[in-house]
Amino acid sequence: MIAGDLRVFLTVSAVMFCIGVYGILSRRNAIGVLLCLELMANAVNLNLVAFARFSTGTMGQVFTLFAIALTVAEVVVGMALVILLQRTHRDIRLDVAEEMRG
Amino acid sequence: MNAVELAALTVLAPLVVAVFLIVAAPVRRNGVLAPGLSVLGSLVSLVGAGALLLRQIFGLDPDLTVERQWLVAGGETVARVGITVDGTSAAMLAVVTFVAAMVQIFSLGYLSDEPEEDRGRYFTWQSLFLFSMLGLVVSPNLLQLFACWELVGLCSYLLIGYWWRKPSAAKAAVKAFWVTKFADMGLLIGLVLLYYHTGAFEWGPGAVEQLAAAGSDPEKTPWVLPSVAVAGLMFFAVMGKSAQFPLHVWLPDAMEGPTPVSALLHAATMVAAGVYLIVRAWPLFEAAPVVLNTMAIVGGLTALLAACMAIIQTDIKRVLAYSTASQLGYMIAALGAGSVLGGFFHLTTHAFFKALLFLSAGSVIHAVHTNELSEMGGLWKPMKLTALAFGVGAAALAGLPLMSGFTSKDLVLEGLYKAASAPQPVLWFPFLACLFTVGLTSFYMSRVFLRAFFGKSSRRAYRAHEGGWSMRVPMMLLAVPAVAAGWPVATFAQTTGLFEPHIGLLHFTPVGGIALGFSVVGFAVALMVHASGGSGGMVSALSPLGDLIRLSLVDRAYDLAYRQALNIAAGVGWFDRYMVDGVVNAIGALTLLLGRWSRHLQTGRVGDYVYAVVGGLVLLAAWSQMISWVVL
Amino acid sequence: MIGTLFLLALLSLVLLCSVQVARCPDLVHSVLWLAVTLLSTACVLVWLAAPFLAGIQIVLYTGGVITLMLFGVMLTHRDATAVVPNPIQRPAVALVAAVTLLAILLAAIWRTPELAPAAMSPQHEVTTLQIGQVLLAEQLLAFEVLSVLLLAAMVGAIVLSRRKDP
Amino acid sequence: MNILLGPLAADLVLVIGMGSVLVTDLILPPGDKRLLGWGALYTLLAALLATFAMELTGPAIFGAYVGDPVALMFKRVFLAAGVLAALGSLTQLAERFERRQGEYWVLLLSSVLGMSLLAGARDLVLLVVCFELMGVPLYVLAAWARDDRLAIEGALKLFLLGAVSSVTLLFGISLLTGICGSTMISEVALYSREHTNPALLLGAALTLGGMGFKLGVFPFHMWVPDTYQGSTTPFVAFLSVAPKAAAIAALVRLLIAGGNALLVGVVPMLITLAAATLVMGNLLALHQTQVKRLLAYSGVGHMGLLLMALATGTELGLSMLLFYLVAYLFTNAGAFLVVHAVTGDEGDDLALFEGLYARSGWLAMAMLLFLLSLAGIPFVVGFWAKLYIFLAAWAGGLQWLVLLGALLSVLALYYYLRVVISMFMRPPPTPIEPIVPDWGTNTAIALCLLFVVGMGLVPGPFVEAASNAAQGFDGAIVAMPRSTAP
Repeated sequence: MIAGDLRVFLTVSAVMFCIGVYGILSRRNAIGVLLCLELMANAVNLNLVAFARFSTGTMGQVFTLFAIALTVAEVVVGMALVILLQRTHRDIRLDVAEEMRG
Repeated sequence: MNAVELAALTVLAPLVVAVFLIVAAPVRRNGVLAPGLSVLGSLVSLVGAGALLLRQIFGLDPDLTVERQWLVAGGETVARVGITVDGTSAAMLAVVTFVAAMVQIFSLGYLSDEPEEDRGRYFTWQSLFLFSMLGLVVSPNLLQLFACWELVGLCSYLLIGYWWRKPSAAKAAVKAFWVTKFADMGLLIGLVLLYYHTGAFEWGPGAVEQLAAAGSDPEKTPWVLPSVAVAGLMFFAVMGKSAQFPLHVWLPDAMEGPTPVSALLHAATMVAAGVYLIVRAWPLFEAAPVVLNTMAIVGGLTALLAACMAIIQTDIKRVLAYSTASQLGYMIAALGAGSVLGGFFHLTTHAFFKALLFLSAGSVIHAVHTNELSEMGGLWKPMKLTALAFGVGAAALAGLPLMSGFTSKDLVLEGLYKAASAPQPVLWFPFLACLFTVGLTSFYMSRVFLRAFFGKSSRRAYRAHEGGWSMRVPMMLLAVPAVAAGWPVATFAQTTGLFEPHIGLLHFTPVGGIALGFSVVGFAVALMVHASGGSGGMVSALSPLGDLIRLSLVDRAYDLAYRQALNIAAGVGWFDRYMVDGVVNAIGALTLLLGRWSRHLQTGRVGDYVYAVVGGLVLLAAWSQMISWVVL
Repeated sequence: MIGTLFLLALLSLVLLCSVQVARCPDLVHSVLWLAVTLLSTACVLVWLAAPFLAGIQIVLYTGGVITLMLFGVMLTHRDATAVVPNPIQRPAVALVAAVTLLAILLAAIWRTPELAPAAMSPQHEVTTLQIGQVLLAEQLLAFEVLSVLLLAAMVGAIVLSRRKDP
Repeated sequence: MNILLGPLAADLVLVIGMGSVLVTDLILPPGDKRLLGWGALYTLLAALLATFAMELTGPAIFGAYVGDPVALMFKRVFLAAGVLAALGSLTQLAERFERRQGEYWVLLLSSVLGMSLLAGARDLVLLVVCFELMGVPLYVLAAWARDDRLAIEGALKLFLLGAVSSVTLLFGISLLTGICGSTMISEVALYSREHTNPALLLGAALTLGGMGFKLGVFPFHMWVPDTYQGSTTPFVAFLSVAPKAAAIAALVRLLIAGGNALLVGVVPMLITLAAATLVMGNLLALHQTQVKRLLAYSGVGHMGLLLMALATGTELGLSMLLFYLVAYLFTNAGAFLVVHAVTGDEGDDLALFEGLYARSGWLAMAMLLFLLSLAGIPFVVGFWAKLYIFLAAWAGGLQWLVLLGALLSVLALYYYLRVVISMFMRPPPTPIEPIVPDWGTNTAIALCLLFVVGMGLVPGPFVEAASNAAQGFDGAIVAMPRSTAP
């Protein structure tokens, strides 16, 4: 019965999403934050596919495909920025970047 | 040229000058060309306005409104722009252009020591200021009026802050802009409300009917009637612009600007805009008796309190500033009592004599380089012309017979008296307050006059001398209407279409008689105070009168009344300085503090930013669930 | 029955690995835990009748992204010893925020009576052919835009990370 | 359907131009890269021209896209913002980033392309992809001054918050599509009209949050001042206008299309966000001593007004929103371009503006007019824009928001006047060095000024255009029950 219930998958996805949220809030290393963002994106994919299984069908799976590609594009640019951060600040802990405030 | 072309010429001439000066920087930086052009522009306006007024007086032109579509949305006209020519606007145009032209000519001499570039800037803003006021005067609807209204505020800000090297000037400019802008929001909301209910920005009887209909619509009726809300919000804006208590706080500070600016601001442009708005949009106000009564009371209160504050000032310009607020109180009170003629007529006469007073005060300041009354004295000898001009202005302000102020003040008081005995018992307060203020006015003006021009000569007075022709001529020209503007009151009434029973030159009503009595008493008291403080040419000549008054009983009464009055005035001054002004400043300071505090939210740390975003998401998500609870 | 148990185990694995990603003190370990998470999610995708997506997930995510992450770790920690630190700050506050969000999400999901419009009849397996057809028909425009996006991302990443401009 | 004049004509021009720039960059010798800027500028201009020749169409490309007047209007806003930014960047790029010009233009064009397609997206997949195409190049462009620590910091903040927001957006949209069973916005609207449920509202809330980041509404605005401060100023002129307009376009499509069904649930959230944004944006701007940060926060405040118009959900609200965006485009971009002209690369401290009037009367006057427009003083366009928003919001039943907005606009005067005081009422540093901006920046400022003053004096045609566009909006606007406000 569980296998046939959409809510189970949505719940797992929600939990994974919130683990990701916990991660981006608590991580100080920029790459660590990127990893947790990946986790959140993965939760989105799971969500989309689960919905595809139960309601949206092909369109839902195509959406997932797009979602995966979007995440990859973001991560690529993000990683380039992290490398730049390392170059300018000699560190990739996020709290080194706090010169502008107020 | 027909009337509308003439009016367009009048309004646009200063605009053309202003735009040209803004665009053509080399001309603006030229110390001769820029002022010259500016004065030329205002003179052209003056000629146009004069012609327009004459044609209106002789009934050559019918009342005319020419409008163009300004805004069309979805096939329907939302707003129009145009020119209204009728007696009211023609009279106001003439007053504004005359005063402005005089002020600009006066400025030529007054600012002759300033750097050329600064002068160019000054005259650019002056022209823009004149244009925005003229645009306001000819507005056929509330939207155009509001637009010009805001522009007037902006220009006055720029002019008050002209002497930017003084920090107090910049501060005063910001305060003036801030307070009036705060009040303007009333007009803006009123505008929105008017449009919401009537679908246009007109103020004619049609709009009133629609507002009334909206008020009787059971579905739409809010907690306050639309007609009352619109009029009330508009009055709120008037309170700011026309310096009514407690929004008058910007006016005394605005003295930081050059004196000719004060003359323009206090006589014909900035503060006059508020009163003029009520005259123009009278149908809207007439339909809201509650607002009218409030106006009368606020006006009476302002007249009284401002006069009290004027008594204790030691700065010649601040005395005049408070007297402006006091006289504006008269106008507002008269309008509140339903006497449009009284309010409007007092506006015009006041424009002349107040401009005259400021210009002669400016002439004094230019000669002695101080605003402080205590450092003046004995200026009668070196500056006879200025003294005469100031004397004429003061007499008009105090309402001596044959002076313009007498007639208009009489109309105001009579209007108040009639309304109060109509009977509207509420209006007894403004009537009595205004009546008493007549005495106070006469007292403080005489005091200033005596202290500045008579008595012991100060050190500064020895070196004082009259200014050049550009300063003398405007004073002489302004003195003419300051005396005579009150005479043609019947013509004025006829031209503006504001008839009131029994008006005529020197009609001596009981009310007028009592007022004259107050005025004489005020003068006598001032004389005595002066005599006891020092002696000078004129005072010694009048000393028998002083001796007569100082006789035993009168002396006691005088002492009691004078000391008590002074105490009260000091109390009012304290209240104004520390409570009203304090509240305004406190609100400002509190807001700034909030701003400073909120900056701590922006810590600069990425981690905290992520927290903010996630926090926002959590709140939004929670909010959505609460909504779903309610909706489902 | 066995299938259900297997699914439950799989889902637990996904979540456990996710937790490890978020709290592991060594960055390299975190990356590896993420790889396991992505792989096990791919298995769930197969269960959800999306084998094509599972393949994409393995190739793109586990293959591409994980490699990229490891690259990043190595590029930024060249002098690192065995453990690349991945510190945690204010864990309690973060936990409260995450749990609150989770509570709201779960409340919304479980309070909704019908989560999908049609009668909950599981769809048939989606074939790659169908995906391709949708990609080149309904989502043609989005597909083209996506290619521009990937191009832009590539150009951006190159221009940011190259040491010297040509 | 004539493909050359069809709904995608402008976008085709952009794609072709972008490809050409990319390829030409490889061929051109290093000294001649300046040509690329011209190519990009002409591309943007050509696309802008194309929008005036395009035919309006209903849903096209399998219903994923629509070329309705609203989309056209938004396209023009994005393209105009692109043109202004390009004009402002030309000289800066050639002097400071000589070897990286090609990539800059490719990224700028691709971002504009994303926005331009977003304007007509009727399908959530397309909407999300376009949203990303708009966003990803911005992360890179924000970090364009690669050696500047502040630029990297700003870009990193933009990226991190942006990534969190786009994942949230995706999560929200996955809920929307899943629950409604379709990716078509019209279908989503149709379904949600009959079945409002908690999960659907949650999806809408998360979507709104994701969009709120790009809009820079409180509390998602955190990146705004820092990124503006760090990035190159001509780019900020673009960043401060175009992505916000794009997010508004997406919200308009999502919320107003198809009978306001989603909007009914979202209005209370919109109102809350609008009020919080208005208050916080203005408060935070009060004490700024950096002009870019000051303008950034003032922009945050302005977003509150936009949300207010959106929350009305009426045709009037939509048309006023469009007009406001056009006004905001020229005003804000103009202000930032003046900042660019004045400060160059020396930071953006208010002290640099002291005595600007003496150093360059033209720039001081232009800035004065832009600031007046931002403050909503008459005879420049900002006045009308604000007035219309208030009119629409009052008629839409949001009276208390109007009062709040009016009060805060008084507050806003305070910080705008600080800049005015600096420019006109402070002595310039001696010796007085006149400022002569490069011709591109000058042209862009002149263009902005032309529109700010022109639309201020003759707002009629623009209002007319906006209201016509709102009338032709794809998806009927159905009157919403009043006062769903809390």
